[in-house]
Amino acid sequence: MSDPLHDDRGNRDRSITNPAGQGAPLPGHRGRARPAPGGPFLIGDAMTGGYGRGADILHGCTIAVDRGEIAVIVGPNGAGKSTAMKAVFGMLSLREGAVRLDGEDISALSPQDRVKKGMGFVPQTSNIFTSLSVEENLEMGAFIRDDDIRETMEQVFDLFPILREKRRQPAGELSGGQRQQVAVGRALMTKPKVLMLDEPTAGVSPIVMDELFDRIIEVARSGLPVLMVEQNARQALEIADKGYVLVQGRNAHTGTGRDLLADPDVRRSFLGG
Amino acid sequence: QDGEAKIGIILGFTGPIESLTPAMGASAELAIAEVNETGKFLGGTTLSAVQADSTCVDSAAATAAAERLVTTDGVVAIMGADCSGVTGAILSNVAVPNGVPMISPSATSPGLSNAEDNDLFFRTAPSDARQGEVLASILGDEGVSSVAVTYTNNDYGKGLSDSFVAAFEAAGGSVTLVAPHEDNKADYSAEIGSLASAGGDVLVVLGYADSGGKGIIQAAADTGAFSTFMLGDGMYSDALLADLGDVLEGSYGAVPWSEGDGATAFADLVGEKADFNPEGSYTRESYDAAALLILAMAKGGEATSSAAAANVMDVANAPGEPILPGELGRALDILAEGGDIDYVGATNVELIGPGEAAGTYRYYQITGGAFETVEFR
Amino acid sequence: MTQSLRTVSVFGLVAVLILGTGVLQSWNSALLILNMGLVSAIMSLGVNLQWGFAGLFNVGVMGFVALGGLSVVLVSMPPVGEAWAAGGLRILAGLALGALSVACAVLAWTRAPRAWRGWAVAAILVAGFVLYRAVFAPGAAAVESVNAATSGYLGGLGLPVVLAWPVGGLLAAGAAWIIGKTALGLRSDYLAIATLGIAEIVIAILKNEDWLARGVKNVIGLPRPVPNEIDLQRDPGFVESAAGWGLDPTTASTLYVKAGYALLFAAVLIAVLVLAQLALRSPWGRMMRAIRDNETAARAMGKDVTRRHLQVFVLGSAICGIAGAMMTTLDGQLTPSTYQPLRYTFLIWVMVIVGGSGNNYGAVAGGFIIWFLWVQVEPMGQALMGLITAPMSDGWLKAHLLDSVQHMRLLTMGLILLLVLRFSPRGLIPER
Amino acid sequence: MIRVENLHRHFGGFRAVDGASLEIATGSITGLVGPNGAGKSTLFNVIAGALPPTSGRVTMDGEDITGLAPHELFHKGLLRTFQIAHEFSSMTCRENLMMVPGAQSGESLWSAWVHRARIREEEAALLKKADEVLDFLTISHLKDELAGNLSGGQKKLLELGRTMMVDAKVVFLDEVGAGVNRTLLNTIGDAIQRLNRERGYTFCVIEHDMDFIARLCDPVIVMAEGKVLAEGSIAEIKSDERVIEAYLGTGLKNKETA
Amino acid sequence: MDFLNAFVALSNFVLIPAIAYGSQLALGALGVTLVYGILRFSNFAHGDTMAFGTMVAILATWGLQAAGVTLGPLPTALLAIPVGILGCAALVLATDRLVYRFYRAQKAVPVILVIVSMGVMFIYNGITRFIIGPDDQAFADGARFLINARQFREMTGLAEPLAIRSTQAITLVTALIVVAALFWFLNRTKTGKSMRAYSDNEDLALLSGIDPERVVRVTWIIVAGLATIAGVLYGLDKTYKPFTYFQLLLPIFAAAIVGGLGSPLGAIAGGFVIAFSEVGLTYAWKKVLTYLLPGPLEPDGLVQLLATDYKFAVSFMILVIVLLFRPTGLFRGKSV
Ligand SMILES: Nc1ncnc2c1ncn2[C@@H]1O[C@H](COP(=O)(O)OP(=O)(O)OP(=O)(O)O)[C@@H](O)[C@H]1O
Ligand SMILES: Nc1ncnc2c1ncn2[C@@H]1O[C@H](COP(=O)(O)OP(=O)(O)OP(=O)(O)O)[C@@H](O)[C@H]1O
Ligand SMILES: CC(C)C[C@H](N)C(=O)O
Ligand SMILES: [Mg+2]
Ligand SMILES: [Mg+2]
Repeated sequence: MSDPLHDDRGNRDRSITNPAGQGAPLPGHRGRARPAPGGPFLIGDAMTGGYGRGADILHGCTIAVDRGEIAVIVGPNGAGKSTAMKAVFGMLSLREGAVRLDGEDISALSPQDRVKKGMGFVPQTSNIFTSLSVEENLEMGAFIRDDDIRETMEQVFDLFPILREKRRQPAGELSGGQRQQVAVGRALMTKPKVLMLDEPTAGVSPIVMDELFDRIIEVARSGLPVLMVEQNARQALEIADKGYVLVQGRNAHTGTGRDLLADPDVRRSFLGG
Repeated sequence: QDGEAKIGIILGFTGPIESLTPAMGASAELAIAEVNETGKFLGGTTLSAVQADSTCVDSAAATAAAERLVTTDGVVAIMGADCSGVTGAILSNVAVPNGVPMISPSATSPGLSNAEDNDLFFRTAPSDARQGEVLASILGDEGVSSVAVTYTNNDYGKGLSDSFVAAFEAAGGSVTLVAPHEDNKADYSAEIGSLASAGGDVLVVLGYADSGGKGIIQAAADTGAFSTFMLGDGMYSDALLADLGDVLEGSYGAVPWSEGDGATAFADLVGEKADFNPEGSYTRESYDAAALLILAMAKGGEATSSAAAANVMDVANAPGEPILPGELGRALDILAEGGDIDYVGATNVELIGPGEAAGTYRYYQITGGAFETVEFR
Repeated sequence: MTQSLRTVSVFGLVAVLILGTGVLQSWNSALLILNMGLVSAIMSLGVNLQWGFAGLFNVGVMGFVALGGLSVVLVSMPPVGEAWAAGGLRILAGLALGALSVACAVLAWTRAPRAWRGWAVAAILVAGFVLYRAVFAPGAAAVESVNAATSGYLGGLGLPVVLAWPVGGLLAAGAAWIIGKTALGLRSDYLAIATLGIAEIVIAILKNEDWLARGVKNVIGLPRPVPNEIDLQRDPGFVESAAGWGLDPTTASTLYVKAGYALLFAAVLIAVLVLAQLALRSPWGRMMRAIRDNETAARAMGKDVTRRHLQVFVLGSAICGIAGAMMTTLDGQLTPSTYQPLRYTFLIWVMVIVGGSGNNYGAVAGGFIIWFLWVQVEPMGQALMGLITAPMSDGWLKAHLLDSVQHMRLLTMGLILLLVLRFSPRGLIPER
Repeated sequence: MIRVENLHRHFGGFRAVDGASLEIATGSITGLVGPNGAGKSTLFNVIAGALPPTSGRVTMDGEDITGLAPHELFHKGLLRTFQIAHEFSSMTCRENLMMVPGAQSGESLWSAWVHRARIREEEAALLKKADEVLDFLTISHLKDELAGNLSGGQKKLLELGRTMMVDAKVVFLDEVGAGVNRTLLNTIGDAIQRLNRERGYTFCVIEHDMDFIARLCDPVIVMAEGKVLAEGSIAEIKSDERVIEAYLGTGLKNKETA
Repeated sequence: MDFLNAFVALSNFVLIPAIAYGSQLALGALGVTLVYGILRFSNFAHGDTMAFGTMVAILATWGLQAAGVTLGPLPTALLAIPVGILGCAALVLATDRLVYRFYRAQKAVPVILVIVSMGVMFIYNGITRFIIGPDDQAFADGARFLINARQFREMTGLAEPLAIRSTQAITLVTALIVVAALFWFLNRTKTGKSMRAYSDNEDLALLSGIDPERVVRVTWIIVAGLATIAGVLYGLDKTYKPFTYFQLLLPIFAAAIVGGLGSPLGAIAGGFVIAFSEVGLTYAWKKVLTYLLPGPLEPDGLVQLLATDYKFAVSFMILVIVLLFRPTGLFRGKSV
């Protein structure tokens, strides 16, 4: 990385730190999907679990999204929103509960296999390949696709025009908001069956945020379910078909977006009044 | 008197001369096996060898290994070490404090002549101080007056080159450049470039046959920088001839050697009992080193360090009955009867001064892909 | 297992290893391992200071250790009067000239106008070099030709050898300061190769500057801080008290001498360890960990990262220098060609990592254990091979394997290393 | 007062900051907004000494501070947070805070060895302060957790907490709000105001959340394409056509009604 | 004529050897740089990997020679390279499975992997010596020279000789082809890009559906290929001896780093920088100047910038200087 400020870590020690892949080791599950018909399109059902051997972060938390829907998760910092997303994606092992996708129980699948099942995910942090160019980032998004990806890429570029301009630049040299756009673009490239976004609008300017929400609505209406975590909660709940408020790893409130927006309790405690 | 006595063999089985040492070790064991076969050593005491790794370069590890030999395995004498650096370390840290004698087959650095050794250190190889003179005189005979010199950058190479250059210049020759080379490196183009540019009729190579020295000759010959080479003792090796083909045709050199019976007897002995090259570097010296230790103990009448240390000079030198390789049984008989022997061995052992081989050298020329003796000096 | 229990059991293991050697092999071997273990532990403390505390990837340990070794010669060997007369002053003058021209060059670089400072510096350096060679070379040649086979160098100051230890530290610190000033700005892997290179340069100087310490011809017979075994064996009082212990004079004297070294070394190790431990536990240690963790953030939080790096680099190197001097004292000789990166840099690194980097106790334990293995794998390897070949029928393969038994040494070392790291990947006593 | 004069910072041929001139008045809470890639963070980095400028000048109370190293600026009272959290991930939250203050005598090795008692006292005071800050940020239950294990928003909080450990003059906040829960963000806004009023901190805040900016900042500076596009009170900015076009967009109206 | 002689002398003793040595280093450095770039650690076992691959190739060569297969003027060993690569790939893949994979799953910091690779180095070291012994092994055949010194003198009538070994030419050509292929592979193919993505951010690569284990396997296979090719060419040109291969490690690392770790182009450039500085800076210009300058000006000294004593030091000095002015190497390495 040429510029330490845009690096995820300031440490110049490339040979000793492993800036990308640190943290708890991923669980090594290798199982198969089992049929489990019925229920919503994607559901993380009564999930309980935590990182490595640490204490549980999630306590019987349930999140679900159906075809054509947008589900939004909100909650205070550290509530376990990102953890819940990662659990759905298989990046930590659940002690209890199950994840079902499209009539199959996929709790035992590894994250790669879930990608192959059609799940697309944008993590909250380190969500781009900093040393690859913008274009290559998008290509990597489409890694599992074998068809022509140029058209999708054009769509992404139309959505985020700045990326077209900077397509040859290493993504690590972009500004914070631009990186966020790359990350979302990357996920869109997958042509997933379900899209999971962890705070896609963090750090993007209002104008881009509006477009992003528009686009998310559009995507969802075309039948692709979207599950997202948001701190710009009011805007997000407004477009949400379903809303979850998580507190300390538990479902605190659940309802349609409008319901939650209207709930004064929720407004005061989680949406900033 | 039944019993057991152990002799330590400490050589660089790993490290930069790992390809020389197996034969040296085997050669020393050959002497021990020969004695055991006769069953005549101190009325039936069996000898056994304990090997240890000197690493050739790591004096701390070598010291530890020697320490183990002496204090754990309880060896009464040490045959070794090989490289001069570790030899010095073992001598002052282990041998002298514990009063254990050591005979090195190959540590040739002149500096060891003056080491404080409490009369415990001997070597069956001559000091390089002498070899330098021999090499210089050979060049005089060949009528060469200008040479370039390259040596392996260790105490052996440096010491030899110092003494050679001094002797050669004293005899009126001129040395265009003295360039060291490191062993086992990937590339010697730089050295060759400089040596070639400096010029000289002959390139004097004071290195190791299966290491830097070979690389240097190969590169010098390939580029056409030199066509005649003079080789120091470390370069004497059949493998070198085999590998380099006719490149060495017409080159010459010197190697510690002994005329006649000893060497032949040793070669026969090896041919009969073992399978290593009897003409390899320092294999003869190794046999002799081990044999001397055994004979010295026999002479002293007990398998102890002090007996060995006290009698090495005695059994090695005249007067007495000359003993060749393969005749150790006879020697033991003589000693048992209280007689006197003069161990000749494979290298015509004659220990002088502080206990090192006087050294005769074989001046050879390479003709028809073989070492042809010109004369001994 | 709690951290402290772990620490205790690892050190228990160290004790068992050393005592076991004493019981099963000999106390001499055990003490020798202990002594080198102490020295190794100090070296690995030095590296741990740089790496574990500050994240500096110093792969030039060998160079600092060698400088420590050099200091022993410079401090303790008697001066060679003849050599000084032959060219000592010339050499000093030459060196002074060299230093002067470098200083001028640096001055010119900072003072002269940008446009032509490059040329000015180059001119100063070239002129300085020519002058230096002209003064220096004849002096060196004269010194080296004084009795080349046995001396050929200037000798040292003839002071007590223990003085060489702090001097070794200073020498290493000085070198580290120069290196740090130029190279510490590099990213770690590049810093690594730069230090590796500088270490090679130090060794090259030691090998080739014969006037300094005889180069590859080695200086042997260095003075010792403890009595000589032979003298002890001749001392009737000692022989008597040895008999009182039921020991023969030789064994008693060798044990006595080694124990003397062990005490001296242990004193140094404990001093270094205590200081390092105090430092690590203090706000200074916290700051260093922060710097190691994230330099950019540490800078923004007002920490002068460059200065701190330099400080740690110099300190760690000085410790390696002290250990180097101690080791050369123990060896009793300076042999420049034994300085090889595998043994003096990478083995130390193995000690730090296996012990547990960032943890002083870990580094010390690693020093002992790895040194023990380095020495003891040889018989272990032989035993292992014996085990493998025992059930085989005699034949070509068995003979071949038995012939290759020497290669078991490194192989066993590798195997053990992998096993240790496999079962405790963060080191035996991890940082936290 | 911080004054930036005709500042340039180029990456290769790209002009990330392209002749920006602006002033941050002492005692103000100045907002800095602008589209993604406008050069805001780059501007911050140049002012805070993390990047050298290509050309231009930065002064603080009349003193030229262009190109000073970050740690020197820190000691002059200029602090900053990072857009992408730069926590010390292998240290606990407490330690993350305790390492901040600059004048710790225990940071000199000599005192660490010799003046043990004094250090113990200082440490106790620091610990108390750190715990207060953690309390304030609502993450006191995490005080012994490794900072690397915090959630995205918690890291941002910690980042802010560090600036509260010392008496700063000027604090640069790069998107503290991104990823922080809005209720908590309000609390943070209050804290900023309090620090501003009670302790006289000057703030410069980059933020994309216009509500937050509106509540806190006066004046607001808008950057675009490396230059200052507009400057004024929040009301002026919101009605500025150029700003709407480049940055706010027309979706703004909807959001306000929500 | 004198000018020609000067040029020939320079080529013979500086240009040609440095180019050949440079390409040998470069081929080695490519392997190191690839492991560094993708698996993120400095692989100390690379020298011994080369030694192992070469050993397999040598055994195969002997087999071929015994069966009477030759390549005419080219060395038979070239035919044996694929066998060597297979053997070497099997070894490194097994190692990865048994050793490295565990640390990857643990997300161990790279320095642990560096130390682990030292352990692996010791083991390879032992294995190779067990099988083929510590000695020199000759396995070269075919024509040794494209032009040898004598022929050249006879052909041109110049006083100075010029020799080009066939292995030198083969090495250079191979190095160029290999680096081009590698460059193309990493930057243009999907697998190559996925390898770079993996090296950049493992977790995210996983989320994109890239199979990390496959990336790792492909990397090791390429590394085995590079190591074997480099080792065989080096052995053909110089000689095969396991210890020398270990010693090659240092200059190889230096080359990889001067060029910029992780950059294939850098590895090539680094190899040449190291080689040229070793050979060029210590070259004695006396001969060349004697040809070029008129009689009275002829130098009587050697006109050597630095004595060959300091050859290794010189290459490291160059390295340090390069790093001071270009702190991340010539080609600004990072990931590939
Ligand atoms: N890798 C990890 N190891 C251990 N604990 C973790 C890890 N990551 C997060 N945690 C802990 O889990 C809890 C929930 O974290 P999570 O990231 O899910 O929060 P979040 O709801 O996404 O918050 P935010 O809005 O701030 O992103 C936090 O208390 C955090 O400290
Ligand atoms: N190291 C670099 N190399 C090349 N271009 C860079 C580099 N750093 C930043 N840029 C470019 O400079 C421009 C300004 O970036 P900056 O981070 O200052 O934007 P910003 O205003 O903070 O945006 P955001 O609101 O998205 O954080 C961007 O277009 C970015 O691509
Ligand atoms: C075994 C030999 C190569 C040793 C050499 N003669 C030396 O003194 O170091
Ligand atoms: Mg989160
Ligand atoms: Mg920004």
